[in-house]
Amino acid sequence: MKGMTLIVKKSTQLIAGIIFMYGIYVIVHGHLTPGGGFAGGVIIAGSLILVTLAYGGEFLKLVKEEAGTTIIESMATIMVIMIATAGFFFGTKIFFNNFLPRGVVAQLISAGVIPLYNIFVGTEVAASIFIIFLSLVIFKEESPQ
Amino acid sequence: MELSISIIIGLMILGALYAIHAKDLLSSVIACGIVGYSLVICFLLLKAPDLAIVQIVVDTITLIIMVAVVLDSSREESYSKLDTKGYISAATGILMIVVLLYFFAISVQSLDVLGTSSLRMANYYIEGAAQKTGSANLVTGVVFDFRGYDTMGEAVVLVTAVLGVLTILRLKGKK
Amino acid sequence: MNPLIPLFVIIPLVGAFLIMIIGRFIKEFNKYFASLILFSLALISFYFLFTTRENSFVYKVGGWEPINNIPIGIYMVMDGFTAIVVCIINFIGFLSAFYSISYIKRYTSENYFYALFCLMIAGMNGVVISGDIFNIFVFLEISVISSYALVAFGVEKNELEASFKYQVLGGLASFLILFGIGFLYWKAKTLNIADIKGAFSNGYDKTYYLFVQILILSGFGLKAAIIPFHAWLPDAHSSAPSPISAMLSGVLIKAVGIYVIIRLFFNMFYISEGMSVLITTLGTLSMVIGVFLAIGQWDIKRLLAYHSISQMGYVVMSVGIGMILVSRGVRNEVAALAITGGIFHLINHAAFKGLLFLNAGAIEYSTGTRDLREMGGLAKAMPATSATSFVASLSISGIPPFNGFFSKLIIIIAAVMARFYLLAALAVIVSIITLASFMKFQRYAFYNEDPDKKKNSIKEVPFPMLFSMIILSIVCLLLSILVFPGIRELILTPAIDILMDPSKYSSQIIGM
Amino acid sequence: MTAYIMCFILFLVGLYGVITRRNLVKIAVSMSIMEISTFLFFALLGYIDGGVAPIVDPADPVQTYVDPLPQALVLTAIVIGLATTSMMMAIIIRLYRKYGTFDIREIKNLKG
Repeated sequence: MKGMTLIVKKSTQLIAGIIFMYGIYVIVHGHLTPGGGFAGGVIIAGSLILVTLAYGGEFLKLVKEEAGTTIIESMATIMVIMIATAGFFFGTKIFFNNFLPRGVVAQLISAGVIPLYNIFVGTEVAASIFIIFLSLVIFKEESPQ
Repeated sequence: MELSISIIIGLMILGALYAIHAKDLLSSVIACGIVGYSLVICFLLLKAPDLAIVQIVVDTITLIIMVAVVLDSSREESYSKLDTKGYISAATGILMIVVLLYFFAISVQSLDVLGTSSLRMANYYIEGAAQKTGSANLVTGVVFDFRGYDTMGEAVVLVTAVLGVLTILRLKGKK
Repeated sequence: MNPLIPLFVIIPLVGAFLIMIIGRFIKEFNKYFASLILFSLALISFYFLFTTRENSFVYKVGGWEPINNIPIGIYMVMDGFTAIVVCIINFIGFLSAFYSISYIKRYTSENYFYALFCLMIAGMNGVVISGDIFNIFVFLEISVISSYALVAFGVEKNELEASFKYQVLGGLASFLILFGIGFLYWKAKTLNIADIKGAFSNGYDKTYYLFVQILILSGFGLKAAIIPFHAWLPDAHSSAPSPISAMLSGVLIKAVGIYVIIRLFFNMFYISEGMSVLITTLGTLSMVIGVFLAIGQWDIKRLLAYHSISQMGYVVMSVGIGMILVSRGVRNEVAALAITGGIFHLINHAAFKGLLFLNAGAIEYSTGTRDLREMGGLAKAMPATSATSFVASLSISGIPPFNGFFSKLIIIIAAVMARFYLLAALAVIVSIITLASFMKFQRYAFYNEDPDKKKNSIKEVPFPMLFSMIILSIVCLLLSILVFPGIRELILTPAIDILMDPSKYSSQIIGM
Repeated sequence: MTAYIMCFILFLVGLYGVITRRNLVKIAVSMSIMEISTFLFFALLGYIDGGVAPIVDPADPVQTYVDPLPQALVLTAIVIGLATTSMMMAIIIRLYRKYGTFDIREIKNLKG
């Protein structure tokens, strides 16, 4: 997949990092400001897609990337399920229990398990959408015209 | 409030009609993107910032995927005269639409108007939500704590879709 | 609050993700791991079948207790009816997974197959045990999306086309269901099934209620392939790999379609006579039209797919008769008999339709064709497959010693006692046509000898496929003991009680 | 009442598109239009006049908030919509690469 012109490459250099950081901000502050696991994850996926579109990348690198991202994605989803089943053992022994202390409402470390959910769901959504985009690109590369 | 929302939805209906009847597939996909982005404005008007963020980014991703599919194709829709089968399906479609619309218009009269919705289950989400879940953002509180089971199902739906896309796009299915 | 209920969803999910990760490194791992998972699930579901007799376990996910009688969190409900359907899902699921150990060798990338299979099982289990309509929608989406991908597993032309048509109609159904949920939330302001019934107890507008019921019925009816919405079923079931079409036909359209319709219309809505007459006519139509469409088919799987529509018509018709009597409030014991017949036929159909699709897969595996005209004289070449297929064909067409006969008998008796003589006559006629159609299948596939056809190259199918087929044929025989009063009280009657007087369901859930 | 009726009209426009269009991409576009109108319907359900976005501000806690429950449902439904749309797009590109056309009728009678 060939990349785009120099102007596009230069501008992605500028903004891709910022978008990525903004995605992480939205995930981490999910329980304080609007946004959360899903929104942040999709923003991160957006920045990754932007970089892949702008710079292109020879075929094998993309395939390897996709395999790695699949592993990350299933790891993140298993972590989400692990936190949910952790409620079995801690707190009031119920499936989806919020067993960590709640803390003060508007502070960063405040909503018990919710920030953990946010982070893992965020990585999982980012990895999933990036894989969907990569598999489309790889399919268009390798399938005959 | 109701007036501004209705104007925007009216524009969305026009965009949707254009998206369906457009000759060029790329412009039809872009019209669908416009309808998605005007939904973001509706969300902001209806005081739902969470949904606005998610919808604007998801709509961009959907637009990227759709354009990726349409771009390398011959973009004009092969227009052919509606044959009898086309007329039948158009007629059943219109009949179904009229019936559904008629039923909808009647049953809407007895329900509460926009903006006056009472609360029953959600009362307890708002009342002690900040203390019970500890999260200032009530929507995230509901999504991850009161209805966390739904959100796990949600994450699994996305993983299933990824698996589905990977199986569909592999080159050789049978040995 | 017994902690075993969430295992129905946790085990297949964690299993699916483990398969995705570990299957990449250890090739042989995923085959046996998936069967092991589903075997453990089958054991748990049998445990529940025998322990939830009268009571129903309610599992409040997240530990949110109801505040002044309004449930906040999502509830998992395990009662008599749920236990039966969960047993069907996990037992047939285990046999299909075991069957596909050797069947899947003909397809590439087995990892994805087993991961998607476990996710489909997780979705179906999630739909069946949840007591919250939006939760039913989310888990419905999991099982349906994985079945889209599994239908298009061998990526050839007709599979892709069938999967696309299935996706469009499935997506249409999901939007109708979402709109129905939105409509219900508009008036009831709550999502818990028992609480919605409570919210509507103090009167509701007639047309609004009818419109919501039509939306929900057409949404889930599309998933259950009832007659006006059956267009996707023959293509999807005939182009899917055989263990998957056995799961789709035997389990998915029941757990995600028929079960939800029965559960919602008995435990969430107040049954109106007009609605139940509509459901009964839909059931009768799909019974009759399904069998007439099936006669002309020569491809085995399409023939079986059309027969699924007609057998599902039996179930919907008999449950509809029960609903009519309940809505009129007369003759409750005849209504109970009709619903018993419906649920009993649901169980039987899962057993023999799954077996028939596995047989079709075995024939395709060894002879390579699915067209009846090109086969012949397989009885000698594949003795076990022909024996099990003979058992399945007899039980689907309702021959006495087998289970199909007893459930159809109960349905016909209930129709006669409820004075729906036309329906009873139609049921008998359709049963006879089914018998004729399956005799044709048996004769062409197994018995008519064609000297010029080369038969020496056809050999019996390997052990895993044989094992599941033999087990299923034994189950077809054993299920007929459900008719006897001793066993029936244990399994069928608790499901009927939960449906017959809905106050029992809501009182246990909410303590209304 | 007009907002609800127009939202349902948008749903019916999408339904009309799915039923009558022959082109695969047009069907996918009308499916996403139906999706958009469903999300809008849920957002309309949750709106309360004079309500504020459901973010609890510890400075002035007492306020009438907009109903957070339909918003949580739409958050889930949006990602489900993304999942179904990407699955459909995968099949569409696959069919296009194999048959060079987006028209269902042509794909149906193409053999092999």
